[in-house]
Amino acid sequence: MNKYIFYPGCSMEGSARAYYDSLKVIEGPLGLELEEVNDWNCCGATEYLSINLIPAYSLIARNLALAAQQNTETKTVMAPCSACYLNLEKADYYMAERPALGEKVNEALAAGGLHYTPGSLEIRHLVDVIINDIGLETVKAKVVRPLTGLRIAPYLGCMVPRPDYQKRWSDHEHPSELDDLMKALGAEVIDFPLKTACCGGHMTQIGPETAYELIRRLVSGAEEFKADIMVTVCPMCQMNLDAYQSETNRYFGTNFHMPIVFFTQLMAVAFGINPKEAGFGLELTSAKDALAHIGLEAPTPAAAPHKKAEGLPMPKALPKKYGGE
Amino acid sequence: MSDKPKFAMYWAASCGGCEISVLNIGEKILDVDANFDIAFWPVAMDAKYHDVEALEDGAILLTLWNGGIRTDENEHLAHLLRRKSKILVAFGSCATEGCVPGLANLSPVSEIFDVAFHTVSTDNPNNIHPVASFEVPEGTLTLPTLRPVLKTLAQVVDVDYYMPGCPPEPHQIAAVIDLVIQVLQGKAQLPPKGSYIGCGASTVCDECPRERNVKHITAFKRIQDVAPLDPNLCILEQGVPCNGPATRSGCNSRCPRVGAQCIGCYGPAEGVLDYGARLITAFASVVDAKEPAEIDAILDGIPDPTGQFYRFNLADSLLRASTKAWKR
Amino acid sequence: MSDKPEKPRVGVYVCHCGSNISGVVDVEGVRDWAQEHLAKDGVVISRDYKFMCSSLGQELIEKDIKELGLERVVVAACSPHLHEKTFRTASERAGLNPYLTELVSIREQVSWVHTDKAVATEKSKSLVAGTVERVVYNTALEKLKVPINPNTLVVGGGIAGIQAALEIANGGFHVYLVEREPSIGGHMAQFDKTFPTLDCSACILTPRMVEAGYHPNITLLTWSEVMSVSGYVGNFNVTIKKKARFVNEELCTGCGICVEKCPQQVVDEIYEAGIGHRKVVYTPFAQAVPKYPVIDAPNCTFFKNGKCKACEKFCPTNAIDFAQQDEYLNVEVGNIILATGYDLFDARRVTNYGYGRLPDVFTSLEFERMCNASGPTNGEITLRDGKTKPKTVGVIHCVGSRDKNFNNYCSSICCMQSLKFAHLVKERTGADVYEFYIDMRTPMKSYDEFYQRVLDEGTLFVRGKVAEVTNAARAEHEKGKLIIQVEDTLIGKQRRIPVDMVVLSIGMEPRADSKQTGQLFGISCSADGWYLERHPKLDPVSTMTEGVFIAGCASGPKDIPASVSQGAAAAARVLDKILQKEVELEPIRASVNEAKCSGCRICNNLCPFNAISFIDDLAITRINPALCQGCGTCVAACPAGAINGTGFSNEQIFAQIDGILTLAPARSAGVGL
Amino acid sequence: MSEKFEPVIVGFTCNWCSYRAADAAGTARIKYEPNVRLIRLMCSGRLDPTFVMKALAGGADGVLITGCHPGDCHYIEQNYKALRRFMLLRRTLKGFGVEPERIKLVWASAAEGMKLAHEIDAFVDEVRKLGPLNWPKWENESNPAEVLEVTA
Repeated sequence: MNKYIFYPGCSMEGSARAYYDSLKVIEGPLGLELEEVNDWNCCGATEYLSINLIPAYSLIARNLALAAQQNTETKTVMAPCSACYLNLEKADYYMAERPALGEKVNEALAAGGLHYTPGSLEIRHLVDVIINDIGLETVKAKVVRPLTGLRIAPYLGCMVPRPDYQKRWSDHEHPSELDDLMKALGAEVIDFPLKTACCGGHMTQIGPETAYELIRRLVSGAEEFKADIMVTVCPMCQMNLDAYQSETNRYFGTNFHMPIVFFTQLMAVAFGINPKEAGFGLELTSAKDALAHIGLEAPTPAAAPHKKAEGLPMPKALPKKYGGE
Repeated sequence: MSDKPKFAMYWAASCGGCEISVLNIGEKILDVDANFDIAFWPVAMDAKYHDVEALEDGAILLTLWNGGIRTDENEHLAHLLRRKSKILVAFGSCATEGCVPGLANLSPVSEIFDVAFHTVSTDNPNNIHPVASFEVPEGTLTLPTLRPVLKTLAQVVDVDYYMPGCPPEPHQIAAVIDLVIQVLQGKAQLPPKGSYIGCGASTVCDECPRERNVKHITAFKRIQDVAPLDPNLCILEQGVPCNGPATRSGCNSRCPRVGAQCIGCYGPAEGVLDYGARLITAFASVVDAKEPAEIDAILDGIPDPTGQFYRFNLADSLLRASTKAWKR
Repeated sequence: MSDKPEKPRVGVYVCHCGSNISGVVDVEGVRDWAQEHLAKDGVVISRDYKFMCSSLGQELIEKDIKELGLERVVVAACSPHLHEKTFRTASERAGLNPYLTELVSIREQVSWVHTDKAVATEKSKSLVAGTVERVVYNTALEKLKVPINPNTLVVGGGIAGIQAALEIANGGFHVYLVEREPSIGGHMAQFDKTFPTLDCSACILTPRMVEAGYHPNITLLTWSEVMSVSGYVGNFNVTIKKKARFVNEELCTGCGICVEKCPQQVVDEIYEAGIGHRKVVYTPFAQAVPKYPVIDAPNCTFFKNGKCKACEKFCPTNAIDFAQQDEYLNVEVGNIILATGYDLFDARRVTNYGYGRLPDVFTSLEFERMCNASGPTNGEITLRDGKTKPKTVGVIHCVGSRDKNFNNYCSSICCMQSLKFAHLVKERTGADVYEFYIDMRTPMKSYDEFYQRVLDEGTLFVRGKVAEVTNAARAEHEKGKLIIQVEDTLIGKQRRIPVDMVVLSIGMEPRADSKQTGQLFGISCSADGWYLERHPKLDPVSTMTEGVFIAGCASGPKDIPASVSQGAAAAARVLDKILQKEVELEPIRASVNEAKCSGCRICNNLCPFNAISFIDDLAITRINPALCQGCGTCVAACPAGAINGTGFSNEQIFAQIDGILTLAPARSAGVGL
Repeated sequence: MSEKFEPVIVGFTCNWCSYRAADAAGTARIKYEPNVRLIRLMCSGRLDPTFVMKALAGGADGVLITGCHPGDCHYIEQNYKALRRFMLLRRTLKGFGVEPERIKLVWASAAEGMKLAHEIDAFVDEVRKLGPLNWPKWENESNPAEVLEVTA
């Protein structure tokens, strides 16, 4: 069993309900044991740090202080949401990097009888935990309904691979972790060039036109490369592309229909769980016809004939750190 | 007064073992008696300092001085016997290089007194502390005082010959006495002034019966931890720090021959400036490791390098004493 | 300590070196101080002069030696590495053994590095005192003359190695030319055209290869590697491993039928840079020298599962020999030239340029192979599908060079190579060409004229470091294209330029195994990994190790003319050593006083040159003067003090330590009681 | 005594890398503390611990030993022996009450003039903080009693 201190973050119970439901149903098969940080609070998402550093870091560090004193056997905090993961990692990193900041934050925490020594916790994202601790072989073993025939555009977002303080990810612009995880489910994964491009973040609130352009690029990119569905690891990316896709269509006069769901939802379906329990139906841009490609009962389509490779051979890829194929 | 030449021995800062080793020459002591008139030998006969002062200068032909110079009394006697003797021989390791008494140069005199009189080594219920002079009804009593560092004989007076060894081997003493007797009978020449007599020109390995190969030291161990010690193989190669390679020959490799590592009592080889430095470089050169961490692990096998390399030669080394002894 | 021998007559000469020394050090003060205070150490005359290294300065010394009967000379001037030879030869002319003259560096180690005049003068005085006390113990020495073996070993069959081998062979001396690949030719054999002349690379290279291949004085050892080197200048002993070719060279005529009939094809990672294929039994290219093919055993069906043997069946002279074993040759040579060449930067490390992910991104070497008529596309410039002709091509400079994330240095040839590509694309496809550069570096003869010509042909130049090559289109016209995102610094705007094909001008890197090879030949590498020259400006082809020379890109990126001239230069250095018939070895040697040696054998494994040997029956150790390099490690190690060394004897160093400390500031002596 | 203690440091360099590094610092006119007086040996392997002890006993306050980086030695591997001797020497000197920081070993290649200059400055500073060593000049005292005051 892999045990972690679990920091859900506010969106898991709100706009990213599907992420939470699908995670809950795959915990068992993956052997994940999650113990929630008791009395955790909001992580400040992408806005608070840019408004006022000390209260923002204190807000985040409170969660770290609580987690550090929680007497579970593990010292690893796991956050499924990219913004929570990055904020927790930033707080831990900068409290050590700038001792003055660390002192002021601990002064604030002292008001609540709390203290956090930077470096005493390991902060990791759900994808990193699944790939490096649980391992792709275990994931493959658990797949009962391979997603063959489903073309996925893996969209990791910008906060997970950058700035990557602890150098955990294979590359800062074209990481392959999410691609390999989806391939492990049997799906066909396109080489999506914008996999770490920005989704607009909170620009949908402050400057919608910019956000619409960024969303258009992502959705049109996925469509151009004939993806059936996009998959992400971050509630903010999911919400921006899902909720604002109709707005973008209206703004540009296009009619994209590119569903975007959480990678855990596809893992659930691949593990044999019915789409409803995996949180499907909660998305705004319906993933119904995307699922039709792998209709639960639909016979798996005949395998495409193997094309004789001609043209010039591609150079061999660099060996990966974690053994993805 | 017989016309035989006078012979003297004096015992300064040492254990007296050299005096006993003179007796070890067996019947040869009779030759000494036959050829010499013992003028002054405090351990063997009752001659007083004023007897020596009464002699004119150079009256004693041969003086064998053993022991380092630690007190002002030793210093006084050294100058006195130098004046009174034709040939003054630094007899044994203490006189030649300070030997074990010289190891006291690692600590200040105050510490020596403390340990000697106020710790478990002495039963001193009323906590008496010795003083240089003390008034009693009969008059003033004085005791010799300690110099801050022990000096070898040659560091105080001019020395004619040196006989290393702790103690010098009886067969070497006998050989020297024979030589002096032959010189008296005009049958031999005295060696050049300042030379080392009663010893060899090479080092202990020259006389050691054990087989020697190329050295690859992967660990230093105490001899009792190497059980069983191979009787035929060089002791150093078995990881036991043997000072033989840097120690002057002459003792016929007495200790390694019987399975004990040489600890260096015959002192440095001919012309060597600092005995300990020779061992530092020799041992370090054959340690078989390249990474600092590995090297440290191997060197930890010699917990007290200063003691290991300067057990006998501290007072005659380049540095002679530790800063604790002389620096305030 | 035996007291000092009766004082020899010493002359001290303090140099002004123009104002280099006298600007900071009070030269007259040092001169007078030496006259007074060092008289007790034998100083009979102390002079100063503006330029001691000038002929007048040297004559001062020579006159004093003759007239005052000087027996030692101490010159306080610059570094011994500069003028020790000058002053020692001057003394020799006046009849004094050269090794009785010593140089004190009061320029590089005092005047140039300190500012406080008084302290610098005091330091100079103590350095002079140290050397004067030391020179008393110098002894007259004679150089050791050792015969030179006239054979030479050249490692690396690229253009630099071939040039060196030919120069020496034409000079009438024998050369062993060792090459790791099946054929000589190196990187140059892979290029199509060469800049700036657009000569066809094979046309100008092959004649040299053939000349080397059939030269009576050159033994060609291809498909071979040097395994070990021992000995010293004039007398190296080298072991070479000749890998099994599985082809009998006596019988093979080079007809190529075996290559034709071989059914197994693999990607050729080396010669075709991974963009073409070759058979399992192969010669790298048509003009290969020697012409004998090799069997790539790991990929050969016979070696894998015992079947096939097509090549053996069809060989007219049954030259195929599957049982052939590796051979080990031992050769004796006097000098070694390392012309081991370079590796190319791995473009996959720059993930944002997409090489390895985006099919139509090529490296410069892949592009060279495409342009080459004998290449995989027979000279046609196509995209990765091997068919479509590009309409727009982007060439990116400085990939992996001048970049603090990868290599700081400039690889010197990529600009010209990129211009050549632009010309070739224009000439063969008429496509539009964009060049993305930081600075256009075209320094050598008629290089810039070539740049002007490419400009005139309409190539479009964008000055800026490319940020990204992506296939994520943002607009209709970008779909299906590679978009180059770059800041055009001349117009101060971000630009997105859609192209069909991208060529990455990748930089040069030292060979991956350059450190190990360097240690094999006893030479060191710079921090980047290039071989270290003895002097970067004045001695670029020799190394710190006597008798080992370097040529070509092994010591750093350079173009073909520079590599060729370095090959010839290294050959010239070797020829002048061979013609001297013998080499003079510095007389700095160690020797064992056999009376004192107890045979403890502590020194026996301290000598990497095997100069120390144990004589069993006498149970003592001896040092072979010819093999001893004079490092002195055994002198310092001998526990009995039985080993001493000329030139750096214990007495000399002890005296120098005493002398150097004479002017230790007089602090309260001894004990602070 | 001048208000600022100026230590005297004897330096032993090898002829190939570290002496050339000192030359390189010279040609590049890099300024560094003048307290180190260099003695050139053929190799760091030539360094005999006796030299260090003689320098300390002769009035030096610190000893600097320089050599080529491991693997770069002109004589292949002799700097490893220098490293081992240095480590055993420092341990032995501790017994003499000599602070190990008074002896320093620095690897410098021929191109590292700047690095050697910085190492020298740092070392001079360190020795300056340790203060003078002031080893007694044993051999040239006229009368031992006068120099070493009698203590009870």
